[in-house]
Amino acid sequence: MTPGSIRPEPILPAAIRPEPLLEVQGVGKTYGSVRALAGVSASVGAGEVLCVLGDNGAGKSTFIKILSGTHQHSEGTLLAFGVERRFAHPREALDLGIAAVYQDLAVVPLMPVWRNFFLGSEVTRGRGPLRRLDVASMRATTKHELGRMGIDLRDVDRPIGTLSGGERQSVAIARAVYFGAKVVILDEPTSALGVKQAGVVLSYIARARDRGLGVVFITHNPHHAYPVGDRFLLLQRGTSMGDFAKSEITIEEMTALMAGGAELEALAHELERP
Amino acid sequence: MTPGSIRPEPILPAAIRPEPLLEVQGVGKTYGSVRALAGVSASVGAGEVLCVLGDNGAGKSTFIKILSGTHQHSEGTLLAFGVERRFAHPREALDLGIAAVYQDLAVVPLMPVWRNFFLGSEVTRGRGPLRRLDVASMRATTKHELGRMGIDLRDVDRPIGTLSGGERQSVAIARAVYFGAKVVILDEPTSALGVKQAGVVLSYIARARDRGLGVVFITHNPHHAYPVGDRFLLLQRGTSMGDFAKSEITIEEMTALMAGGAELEALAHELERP
Amino acid sequence: GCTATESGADTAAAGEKVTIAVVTHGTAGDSFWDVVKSGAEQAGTDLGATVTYQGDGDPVKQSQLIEAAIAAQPDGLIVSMANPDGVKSAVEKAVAAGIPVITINSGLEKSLEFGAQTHVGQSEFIAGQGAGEQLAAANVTNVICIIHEAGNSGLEERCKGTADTVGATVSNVQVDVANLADAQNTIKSKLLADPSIDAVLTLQTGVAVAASQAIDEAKSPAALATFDVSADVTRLIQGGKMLFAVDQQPYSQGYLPVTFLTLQKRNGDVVGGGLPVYSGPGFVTKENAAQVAKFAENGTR
Amino acid sequence: MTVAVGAGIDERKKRAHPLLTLVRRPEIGALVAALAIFLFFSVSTQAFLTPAGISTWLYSASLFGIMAVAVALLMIGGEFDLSAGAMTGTTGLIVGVVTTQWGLNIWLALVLALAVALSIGAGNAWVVMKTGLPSFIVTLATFFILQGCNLALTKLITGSVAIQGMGAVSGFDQVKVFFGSSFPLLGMDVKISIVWWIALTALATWVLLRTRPGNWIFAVGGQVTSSRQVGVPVFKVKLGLFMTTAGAGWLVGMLQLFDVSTVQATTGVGQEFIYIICAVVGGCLLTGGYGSAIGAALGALIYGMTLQGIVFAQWDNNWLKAFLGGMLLLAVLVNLLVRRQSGVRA
Amino acid sequence: MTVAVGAGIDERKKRAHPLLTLVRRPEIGALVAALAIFLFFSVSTQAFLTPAGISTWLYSASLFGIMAVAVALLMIGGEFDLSAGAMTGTTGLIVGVVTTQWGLNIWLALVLALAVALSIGAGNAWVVMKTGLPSFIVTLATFFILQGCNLALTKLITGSVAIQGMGAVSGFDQVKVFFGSSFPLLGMDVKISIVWWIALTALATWVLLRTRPGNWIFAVGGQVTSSRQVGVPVFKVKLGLFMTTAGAGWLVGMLQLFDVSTVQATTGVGQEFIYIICAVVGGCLLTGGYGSAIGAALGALIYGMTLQGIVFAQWDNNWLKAFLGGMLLLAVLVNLLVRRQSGVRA
Ligand SMILES: Nc1ncnc2c1ncn2[C@@H]1O[C@H](COP(=O)(O)OP(=O)(O)OP(=O)(O)O)[C@@H](O)[C@H]1O
Ligand SMILES: Nc1ncnc2c1ncn2[C@@H]1O[C@H](COP(=O)(O)OP(=O)(O)OP(=O)(O)O)[C@@H](O)[C@H]1O
Ligand SMILES: [Mg+2]
Ligand SMILES: [Mg+2]
Repeated sequence: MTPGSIRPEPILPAAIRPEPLLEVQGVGKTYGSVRALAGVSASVGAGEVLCVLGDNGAGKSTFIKILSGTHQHSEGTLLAFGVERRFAHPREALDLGIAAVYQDLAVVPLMPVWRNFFLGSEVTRGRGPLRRLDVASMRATTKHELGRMGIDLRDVDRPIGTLSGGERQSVAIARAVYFGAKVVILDEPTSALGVKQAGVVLSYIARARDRGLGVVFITHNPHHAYPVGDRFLLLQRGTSMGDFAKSEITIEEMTALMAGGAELEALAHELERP
Repeated sequence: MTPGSIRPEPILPAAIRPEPLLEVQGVGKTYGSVRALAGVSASVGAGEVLCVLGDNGAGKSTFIKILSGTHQHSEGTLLAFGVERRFAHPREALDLGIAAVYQDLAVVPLMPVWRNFFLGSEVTRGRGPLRRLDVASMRATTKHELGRMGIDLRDVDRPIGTLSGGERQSVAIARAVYFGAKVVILDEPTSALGVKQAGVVLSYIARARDRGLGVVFITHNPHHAYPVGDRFLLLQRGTSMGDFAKSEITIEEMTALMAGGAELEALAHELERP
Repeated sequence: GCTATESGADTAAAGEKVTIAVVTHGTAGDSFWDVVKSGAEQAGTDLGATVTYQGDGDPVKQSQLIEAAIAAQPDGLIVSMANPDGVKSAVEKAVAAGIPVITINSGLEKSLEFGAQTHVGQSEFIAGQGAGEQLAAANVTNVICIIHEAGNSGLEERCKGTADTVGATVSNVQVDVANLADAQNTIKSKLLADPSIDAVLTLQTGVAVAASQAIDEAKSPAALATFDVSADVTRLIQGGKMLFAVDQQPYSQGYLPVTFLTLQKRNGDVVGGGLPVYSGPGFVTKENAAQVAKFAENGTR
Repeated sequence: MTVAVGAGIDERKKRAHPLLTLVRRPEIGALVAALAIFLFFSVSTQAFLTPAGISTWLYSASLFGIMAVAVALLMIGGEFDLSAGAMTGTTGLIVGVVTTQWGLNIWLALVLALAVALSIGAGNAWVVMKTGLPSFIVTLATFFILQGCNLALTKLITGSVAIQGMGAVSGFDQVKVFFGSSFPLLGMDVKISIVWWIALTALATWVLLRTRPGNWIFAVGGQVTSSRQVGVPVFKVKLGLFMTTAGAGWLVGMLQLFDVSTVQATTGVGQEFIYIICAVVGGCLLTGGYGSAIGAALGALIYGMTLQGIVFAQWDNNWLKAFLGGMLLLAVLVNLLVRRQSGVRA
Repeated sequence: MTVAVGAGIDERKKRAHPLLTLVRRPEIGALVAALAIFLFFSVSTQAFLTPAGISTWLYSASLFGIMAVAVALLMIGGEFDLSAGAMTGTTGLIVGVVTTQWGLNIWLALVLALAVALSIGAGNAWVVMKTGLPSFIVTLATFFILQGCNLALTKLITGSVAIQGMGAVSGFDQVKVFFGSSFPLLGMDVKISIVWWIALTALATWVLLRTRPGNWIFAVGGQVTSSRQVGVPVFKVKLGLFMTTAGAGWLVGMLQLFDVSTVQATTGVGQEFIYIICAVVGGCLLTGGYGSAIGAALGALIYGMTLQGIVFAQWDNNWLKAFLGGMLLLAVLVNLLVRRQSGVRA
């Protein structure tokens, strides 16, 4: 099956774009009486970074929650590795190698940092009734992976709820990168991060891309999105405003699209002291 | 009492800087066995914007929680409007006209948006036993203030927990701006915001400053900090690296200080496709 | 009870439909009141009357149950009055509504005053006095009385009655009937703490079994006696592990008033003549245990 | 390509039927469940719908209801009070003991009992707030202590486990007008406690939805740190709630005392959970921050109707608890279904 | 001006005494409280520290403890089971009825009772997870239903409200070896239930701290959405927890049955809260996500020692509950103090 032949408006010839790992066609989602997303089509292939951009409340988080199996879409179809899917549980997505960082981070505040890092994918040793957690190795891995992000935790046994906002976000990112086998989905991963840590995350994304993973990346910062993105999906008020390749759009156009035009110029003046 | 004469190293002559509204001298804070902040001195005067910058876990949130009365400092002194203070409850700070936006937003998820907006400062009408909430006016105000920020809520009666991350943050900011009489403290207010909304927040800060309020503003984005800031307090690993006036520092220097030097250049190369 | 109605509804007086409501202060599952209930229901079956049974130890709730019963307009009402003041207005309401009332078990003193026709049973205090006399005959000096439901006035009365006649120190011990294993343990603790205890009086059959094992485990010489009878209790008596069991004959406290009220409805008989009908006291000892055992097996003693 | 902000009707929101908006309240599920149970017993039993029958179950519901409403406020505020049941006994016993044994004026006795109740409530609040221990465990300790004191002190002072001779106390009949009387209405014999119940439910609803303290109750139950940060006086709110519950305990204690003119040492023990059940059936969340007073009143109505309905239905009382459990499950399920249908969250 | 990452000892962390790190466990407070109560009764009463005395309170603690450990696991997983108490009665009654009335083989009867218990546990889990209703209310309904069925069915089948003649059933003595026997140790008469208790506590601790399911229990109790998002099988974990609790109910039911060789229809009613008390005294949070099995076992020890200690002290038993309440408050306060001192959070 060549999904390229089904997609309504192929933007690049199917030959050039890689086979999509994840693809949605006309998906939508309704929360009770609130229509959060409608008719969005997009795809991400191996070695591609799909940036999802849009205003607050545009439906970005809803979009990635559908991809990661947290919510089920109310309309449209979702194809994972070419097969139509309807994830009943995030576990199903994880088992296919799709890992996500959620905007609310999906951590358990009272649990130690290292237990949070490995939650759901614990490392064990021994067999049968003696199968037990390999605590030492999990602790060491956690400390190491966080160190690589420039986060030097005093104590990986502290409850994660006592970390600062950025530290907590770093744990969630390090975890997704560590476990994401084929697709990594990141919902505003850099929002609470310092300049250095944000840089590390961007380089992670680039490296994951280079290793042939598909990456879905949500951000409000065009300066973060443009350098790493290959394709840009623009959402507005729950609907898609288009899915652009990097070659089709400049950073200025993109910023203008995200912000709603000329208003930014006016702002620069306003910030000056009167 | 002229606090300028006590401050160990006055950066500008006391005559030029306005009287400080809030001032800390050598404050520190310890959580159990974790030392989060030590020996930090800084001040913010009327019509001034103090930007607090620093890495993740540097102690920025801890710093502003001391200013806003959420945590008590374990060492040093805090002066509010020239009087030494030790806030036992955020209410005391609020009563002095100090309003804050916390990094975790301080909202009650199950309560409607408008009730959250006015929580703690409800508008009432009628008298004696007939004194009751002025629901209509509070609803209208909430809708209007959010509209000014570019957030067009479908229904201010929805529980705030169902809003998107950025929408929720906007409510917290609009509230602080609406109620902040003398000092407004903002902890990473733009982290979850879209380009447009972030611009609106920056213009709010500029306008508050122009109205003669003191503003304390935390951000990881040098492009947000530099245009509006008057003074820049740099924290690192819980200690102060200095308190600079805008004239003493350029945006490049500041970015370099925040990020830890040359690493950023290397990053730009790394993000390129191999 | 419907068979009688079907066979000769038009002719026989016995076929006339009678409903009788029983409202006691016994909580559901209490072994004593369960036998009362069985007696009342058996009488209903035997006589072709419909008997409803409800119980609640709280006077407010018991009053509500009585009023609910009155709302259904029965032909007779049977009430136990552990706390006569508490059900006074409800009983008087029934009397005012023209419903014949018989009181059972406790409340003998106030029965006529409230307008009841007669009283069937034996007050807990008198039964306690009986137990006290029997224990006194065994020359005991230090008795513990095991209260299995804290604050239950009927149980308090039994202990009080015992203390009244036994001529020895009587101290109460609280246990929880819902946790017999722990009750056994508590009795054992008490026996260990005070080796001078030479008699244990339980007020319930399950607790009696537990107490007998506690005495064994504590290697105490204390004698055991209980209120109420069950198969296990008769076995203990026959085995010489228990002195006696006080038998208030609860079955008849349920059976008799239903019979009286049915007769009154069908035949106009007003039994008792304003005087109480005593249902006890009976004592089960080694001599008569064998006889009682077979009734106890049926749950009617 | 600018965004059309506020362009009339929002295309992102489905139109909701106006009626649907009206019924999107936490108590709607309880209302439907109550109606279902009412219909069930009205049809299946004869006495349920007679005036005498109605006044019986209304009275039963009213005593649960007064406490359930207070407990619901407390639960919305994020706390439990397990001493609420025993409190009804304590206040009744205080009045009984000081009037029958020590001859105190009955009005003074009432005030004394209220003062004791309020101090115990304040004590609960104080311990909970100062130590940060869960109220579940603190008030459980209070419950045990009250239960023990009720029994031991009553026995010590009166020599028995129940108050006798209350009806003979001078002034009893005056007080009974307020707490133990009844009046005829449409052929029913309406007990005064039903009036108290309705009045308190209305008051609690007004406070919750239309006053500042009401707003604060939702806030402290929903997120206590956030509430503190925006300046809600958390301690005062919780203090007020615990004292309200204790005060309601006093009221129910008086209503029971002056209805049956006696009170036992065990009065109220085990009732505390019934209040919580009523509140939860009425839509309160156990985790706090959500619920309604009307819902709790409806929960009590469901409980009262079921309890008496089973009696009217003349089912074997050994099964009582099983029926009660089944009804409870049914009521919460209906509640859930209705709320899901009407789009109420939580 | 680059940051010195990982430069040896971190200057931002105060040095902690190694012992302090060791004691920073949730159960440390309960341990100190248990020691305090142990010392108190050892000194103030004579029989408490005799071999016979020790075996009494150990036995008492063991029955509460087995359930408390299971309930603690469930509470850490964020749920309650109020039917746990009645379950001990149900299983005992099943074995009693089918052996004494229907002559079933006693071993078969045991298996049958276990199967019933596990299905009820699974049913609880299923309803809780499928409807999203709070487990507090679902298991309360189960509790009522069990309580009703225990009474009504026992009465229906045996004609009385207690099982008689259990000791005469063939095979009784064989089974008693496992559930009702005792053996001498250091002059004490140690009941077998104490062995069960210790073994189960050790097993539960191992599972909680050193296995994947243990990790998941903490996670589902701490934040259920987050757990689901990272792939924890929430349903299976909760199913397992409810079934564990039901299984523990069966075990305690058997231990009681084969100890006193009779069981009543009301057995276990009201005990469910004692288990929760023990778990909370032992450091479990009511809101889930935090606690320990050893802590719950210590909580049961505190409860057992207090219950029997009061008897040994020969205090007026009318005050029993008041003492119990006071001790409970004391225990949680000591617990709190110790944990604050040693820097344990929550
Ligand atoms: N659980 C929910 N119930 C009801 N409405 C919801 C829920 N979650 C999200 N919404 C609504 O759906 C819309 C899209 O939300 P979403 O979180 O996807 O936005 P977003 O693009 O991620 O915004 P942000 O940039 O602020 O994170 C918003 O208007 C939001 O209010
Ligand atoms: N309640 C707490 N208990 C223990 N440690 C804490 C607590 N809150 C914060 N810390 C620690 O104190 C340090 C400073 O935290 P703070 O939240 O002030 O950092 P921050 O500068 O705001 O970081 P970020 O930019 O990530 O928000 C961090 O290392 C954090 O782990
Ligand atoms: Mg989002
Ligand atoms: Mg911060």
